[in-house]
Amino acid sequence: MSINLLALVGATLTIATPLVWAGIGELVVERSGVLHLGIEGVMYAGAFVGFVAALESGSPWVGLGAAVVGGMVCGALMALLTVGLGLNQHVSGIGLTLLLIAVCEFSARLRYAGERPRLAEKFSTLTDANPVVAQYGLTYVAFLALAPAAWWVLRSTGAGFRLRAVGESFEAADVAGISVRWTRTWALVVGSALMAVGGAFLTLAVLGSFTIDIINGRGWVCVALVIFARWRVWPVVGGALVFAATDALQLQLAITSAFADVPRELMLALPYLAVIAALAVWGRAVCYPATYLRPYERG
Amino acid sequence: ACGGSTGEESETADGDAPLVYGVFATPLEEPWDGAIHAALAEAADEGEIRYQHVDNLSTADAMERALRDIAENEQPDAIVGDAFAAEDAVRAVAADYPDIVFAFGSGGKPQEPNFSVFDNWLQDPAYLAGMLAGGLTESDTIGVVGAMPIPEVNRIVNAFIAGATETNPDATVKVSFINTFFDPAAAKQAAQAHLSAGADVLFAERDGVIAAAEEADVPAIGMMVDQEEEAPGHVATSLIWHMRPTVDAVVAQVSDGAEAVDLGEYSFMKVGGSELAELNTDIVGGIPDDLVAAVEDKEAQIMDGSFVTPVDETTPAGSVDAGGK
Amino acid sequence: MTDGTSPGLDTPASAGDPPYLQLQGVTKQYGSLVANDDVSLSVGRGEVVGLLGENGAGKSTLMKVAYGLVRPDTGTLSLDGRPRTLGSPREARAAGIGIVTQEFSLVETMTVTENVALATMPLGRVDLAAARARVLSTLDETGVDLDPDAPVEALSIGERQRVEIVKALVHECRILILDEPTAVLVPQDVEALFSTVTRLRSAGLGVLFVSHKLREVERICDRVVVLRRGRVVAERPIGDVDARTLAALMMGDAEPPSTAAAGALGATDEPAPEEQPHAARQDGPARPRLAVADLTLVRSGRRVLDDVALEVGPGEILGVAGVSGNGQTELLEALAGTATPSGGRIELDGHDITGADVPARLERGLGRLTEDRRASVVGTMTVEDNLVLEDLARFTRRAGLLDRGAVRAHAEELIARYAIRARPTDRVATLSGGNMQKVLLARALARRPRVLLAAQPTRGLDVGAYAYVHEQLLALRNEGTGVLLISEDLDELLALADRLVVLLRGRVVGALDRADATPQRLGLLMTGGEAA
Amino acid sequence: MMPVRIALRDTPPRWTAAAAVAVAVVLTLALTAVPIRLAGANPPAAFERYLLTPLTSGHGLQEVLLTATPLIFTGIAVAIAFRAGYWNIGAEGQFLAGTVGTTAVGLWLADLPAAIALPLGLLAGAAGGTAWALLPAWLRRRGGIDEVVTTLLLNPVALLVVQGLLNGPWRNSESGFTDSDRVGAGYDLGPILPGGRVHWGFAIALVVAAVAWVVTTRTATGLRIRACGQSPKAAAFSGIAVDRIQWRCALASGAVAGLGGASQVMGVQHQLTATISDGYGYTGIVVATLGGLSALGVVAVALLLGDVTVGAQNVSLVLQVPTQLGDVFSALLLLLVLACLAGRRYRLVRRPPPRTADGAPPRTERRERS
Ligand SMILES: Nc1ncnc2c1ncn2[C@@H]1O[C@H](COP(=O)(O)OP(=O)(O)OP(=O)(O)O)[C@@H](O)[C@H]1O
Ligand SMILES: Nc1ncnc2c1ncn2[C@@H]1O[C@H](COP(=O)(O)OP(=O)(O)OP(=O)(O)O)[C@@H](O)[C@H]1O
Ligand SMILES: [Mg+2]
Ligand SMILES: [Mg+2]
Repeated sequence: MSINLLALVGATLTIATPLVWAGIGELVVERSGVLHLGIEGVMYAGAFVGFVAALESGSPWVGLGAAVVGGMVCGALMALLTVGLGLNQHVSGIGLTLLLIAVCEFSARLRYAGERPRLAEKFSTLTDANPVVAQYGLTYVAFLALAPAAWWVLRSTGAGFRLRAVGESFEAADVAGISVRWTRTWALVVGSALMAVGGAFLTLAVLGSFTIDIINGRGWVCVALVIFARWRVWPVVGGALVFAATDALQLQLAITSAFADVPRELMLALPYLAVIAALAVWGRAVCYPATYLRPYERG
Repeated sequence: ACGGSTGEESETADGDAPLVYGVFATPLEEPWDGAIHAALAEAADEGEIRYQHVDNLSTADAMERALRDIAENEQPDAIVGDAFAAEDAVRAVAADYPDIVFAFGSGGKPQEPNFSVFDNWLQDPAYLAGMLAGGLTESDTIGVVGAMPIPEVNRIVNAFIAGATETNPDATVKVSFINTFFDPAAAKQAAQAHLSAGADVLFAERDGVIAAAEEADVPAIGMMVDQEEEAPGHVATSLIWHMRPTVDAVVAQVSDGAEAVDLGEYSFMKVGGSELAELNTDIVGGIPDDLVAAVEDKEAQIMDGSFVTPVDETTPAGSVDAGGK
Repeated sequence: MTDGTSPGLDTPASAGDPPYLQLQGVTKQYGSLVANDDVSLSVGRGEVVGLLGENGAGKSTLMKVAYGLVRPDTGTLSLDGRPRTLGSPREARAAGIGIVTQEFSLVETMTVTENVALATMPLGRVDLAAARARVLSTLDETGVDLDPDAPVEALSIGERQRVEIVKALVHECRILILDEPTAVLVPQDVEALFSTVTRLRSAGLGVLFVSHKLREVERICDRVVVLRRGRVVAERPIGDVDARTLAALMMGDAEPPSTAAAGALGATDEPAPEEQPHAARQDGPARPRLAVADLTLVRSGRRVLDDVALEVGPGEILGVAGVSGNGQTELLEALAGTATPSGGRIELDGHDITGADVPARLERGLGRLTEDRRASVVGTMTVEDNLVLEDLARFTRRAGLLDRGAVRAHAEELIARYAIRARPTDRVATLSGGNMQKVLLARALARRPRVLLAAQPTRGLDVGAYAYVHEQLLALRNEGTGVLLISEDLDELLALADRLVVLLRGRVVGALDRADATPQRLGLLMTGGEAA
Repeated sequence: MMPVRIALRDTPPRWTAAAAVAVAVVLTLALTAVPIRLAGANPPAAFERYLLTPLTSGHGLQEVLLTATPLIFTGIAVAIAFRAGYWNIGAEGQFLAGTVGTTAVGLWLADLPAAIALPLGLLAGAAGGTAWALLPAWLRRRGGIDEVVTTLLLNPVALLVVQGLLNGPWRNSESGFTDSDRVGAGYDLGPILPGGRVHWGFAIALVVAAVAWVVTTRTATGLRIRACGQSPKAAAFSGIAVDRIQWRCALASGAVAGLGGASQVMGVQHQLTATISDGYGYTGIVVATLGGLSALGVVAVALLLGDVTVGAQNVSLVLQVPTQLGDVFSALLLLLVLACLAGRRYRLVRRPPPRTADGAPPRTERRERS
């Protein structure tokens, strides 16, 4: 049988959506010189908090709001660790991920012991015209609003310049009267909110239910995408699309008799290999933000 | 699964009821262990047993540690769990504690003197579900999303295919695996791939598929527990695993002394180890009466043993032209 | 604490109105080290106050306190007589204070314009066109030459310093802090800066000027304050001080600076007598120690080195003059072995080392002192480890084990011999640049190099260190080592070099003997005004 | 205005490390009391089991060492790479590759005698880890391709390789389940104490740690490695071949992680399973950084985590609280230890009576920030 192209594109957009939200969130944070390995946990928290709120209130919108707030709280926590206390960013991030996932699963266990509740009402696709445009609102926002906005803010607003200044040189930011601590804190808060939305997209739009392991490594993929994209918005989006496209393709190939005996795992590995290959082809000499991984201390 | 509550219930339970430990490799949220846990918890609520459990022992050393800890310090009468991915460790511990009844989900053989094995033999309901799906599809294409091609899943999927073939020789059954027990988002994407490839009936061996069916407004078949309420308009029925008969067999062993037997058939339909949930005829497009009749007829044959579902544990190809095979 | 006068009393500024800026009892400790100890200092309207002191005396720290970059442990700051809290640079800017910090504070990935505009950007949309216009106007007011659209990472050190100055001048301010602004500037730029400062001063600007160059201080300051070990040890109107006494004050009990230093510092005008430039070269024309033939280096399409040819004989110091950014850095890298030339030939004692890697060059007896100290030492490692880094083989026993004892002994010996103010176990990052430079010097000289590359060896060093480095270089020369001295400090070149060449846009545009080299001629050559 | 202020210490005295950990533990207990109550258990009982029970019984102690073993391997692996300034986030994948290597020989040459099998199995593991580290290291050295992305993305790929093998050629011949057959008995790393659970892999881990310690602290190579990690520019200037050193450390890192995989197969699992790595590679990053990239630190942190892991399992088993509570506990402990260790750099000092010339109150207090 032949591949259904429309469906392929449609699936690609859906799969890419959480990556775009969270990826841009990670980008914002990393531009300020902080590596946010808490992303996996923040997405997880967003998915869970959003779900619980939506379940209790009966409205996915409330869920989305809760996810955003939850994300901001997680961001503030990460800021406390890496900005306030100046702790090692690798450990803080991984530690935060472990903590958030553990707390969410613990609460899930206490709340929904055993049974798997579903949302009475979840976000639905805006139209059903054809698979390409039959997307969730959050997908449209991600590609048509979030990405351009992020690009514009970073490129041509003072906020963007301050973010980059802090990411590139403490001294320069300091002398220019830009508060390194506040800038990084805000970057973490805003970025984490975006990550949380990325996670909530899965529970509030795609599934309408929550199961453990729901993020399943998507956060790590975003970290890779951001570095792969060299901290620029459009390449992040592009990378997310490449990743999602290979994933969607893999799903279709898996059920076409022609590919029946290609090892499934090979196809499942395609998205990762695709990103690595892309990086290998035109990913020379990544230069990190100069203050990457460095805590800020003032005399 | 219920945090400390289970523990407290067990204390309230009858003092000399046997103490049974549930020891699980995956979190209880995973349906397979979830089903075992549910049956044990139920037995505990009825005062049949006192029940304690620990889950998420993903590595062999964690599993062995827990088992030895329990066997050493808690004097249990029986330990029930799943030995997949830790066969060696579990069997070693069982050998060291011959007086304790060990009953484990396992692909291996029983081990003298006290290690019995069980498994979820759902081929019967799977066959019936296949018949149903075969009858429901109009595009002659059925989509199946499974976790990974392990024997327990394979024989279910193969029985399902066989059933579909019976009611619809021209049906094509497409199978995809997401290679993880969780990640419903991926399962949903896989299901949508099926839909885009023309499938109009889905078999949800994993979470996430029903959501896709709901959106695409096609019927779906659930798994492990009755998932009808998840999408009343779309879940035609579900394969249900009842561990209770197995648990009762274990309790019997506790009183009559440990044995090394294959408890597999306690999961068979005719002993009530598994069933097909009541057909939900008010799904989209409904279910034609003759199809309902056919399924119920076959069900009866299985119960009286006049029909035995073939067991085939080979990995199903990604796309099976039922008619062709 | 200060000898006699309490600060600010007899200064013109405070005659009528209170001083613009007044620091009182400022104390700042870093761990056990007291960087500033109860320092008081004031600047008045239209007044230029010079701040002098050895490396690590506490000048930069004090300046950072005044700008809110460093929070003192105790002390008060008042503006126009009113006590103020300067919690942050933002408030300092608001209060009309501008600064040129000693270490660059630039965002390398941004353009000159963006760097200059950074401090005044709104959160919302920024109008870069307007910012660019402002930069351009400031540029021609101050006669500084810069491309407003160039990314800073593409600029040379000298050019970056210009950016810093423009950054400080582009915004209106009443008090300007200049921390060693001239350390990396060529004479033309220094002139431009001074005339601007003089102009603004007459318009009422108050200036705090930190420098190690007494001649400059004498030129534009009204009053000098001398710091030693974090305390104010003297405060005098410029009228009644001379270079020697200042130097003595700065170094405290230390012996007064040699005439070489004093000469270089312009305290005396004739070149110091006891140097015999050609002393070591009586015995005819020997084979050159270092011979460079049509050396070419291409970077991103530009020929940053263009057929450079040089020869350095034994016992000779060859000076390389030039406005920064004309290939000095690249020349150094090519010779040091950290950049591979696109063409040409480098010979050391007749051995071709063009393709040799760094260790091989070190083996042949090449020593290096680079302009970028912080990229030549591992700041987070100890002094003793840095001292053996180039020479690890010598300190390795069998099984690759490091002979810690020998390393320590080596460090202690060098620390003693080169009067480095540090312990073997101090992290190099915590040393002042002066001592850092001594560490590098010690490391380079410890291997008795046959050829020494010295780039900006005294940049930002205080009188003592300055003189010390010069003495070392001369001594080395007299022992027969060939020295290639790359410097933007004409006084230094004229004081040390036997012969001079001038680099302009990567080519050697002039070679002259020290006898007929004058600042004027050099200046012309460096700016392309004259072909030699 | 407070009479004391916070000041930086020059170098924190050694004993403070222990104190910091103690403080962190206390804070963790305080913070986890609530969730423990929520789970229907009583906190003191839980705390005792989290931290003390494992250490008080001989066999509990063994479990701690057993649990710490893979973490020592991955921790050392990560530390080696990080020290050289090569950000290897791929210990997880390299660990898995190691298990694959060992299982391969363990299945194909199942009947070898222990004398040959043991070294061969370990070697195969190290080789597997090295092989998995090869591509990122090579891309980095040849093309300056960032290793963080490549190593990170190869982790899921490694897991897929394992699953592919288990679904395909190595599917269990008896049960048909997706875990391999048992490796040859010759490959078993026996218990150190007869009847005990700690296998010789632990001893090997200690040896590896000791070697790493000697190399980094006592040899010229160690000095070069540190120089590369802390200032590549300066290192290159001093004639150190930064690329080559980082390349070698990258491969060594992979080898050690792979060795960890080998030890886990030969000492614990005796077969390959899809869940053989409980995120050891990622935890290794934590262990290494928390341990200050020093071999001794790595061992110490690995043991601490081992203790908490064993304790957590014990808690959920005996007090019937969800296992995730243990994860909450260890994650919190992790972050708090990190914070307290960082806090050692500060100390409180009494502020000297402020001097003010004109009696104006000193304005410094409100500027204090730690
Ligand atoms: N961030 C810091 N951490 C620790 N110590 C510091 C720090 N900054 C300055 N110091 C100490 O304060 C002393 C004074 O430093 P400062 O920069 O004021 O010296 P300086 O007078 O500017 O020297 P130079 O002439 O080299 O610029 C230094 O010797 C240094 O030891
Ligand atoms: N991270 C640090 N830790 C400790 N001290 C530091 C640190 N950074 C700078 N310093 C101190 O700050 C002082 C000024 O630092 P700086 O780099 O300005 O020295 P410098 O100006 O290069 O010295 P010089 O005037 O000789 O060039 C130095 O004396 C140094 O001791
Ligand atoms: Mg200074
Ligand atoms: Mg200086």
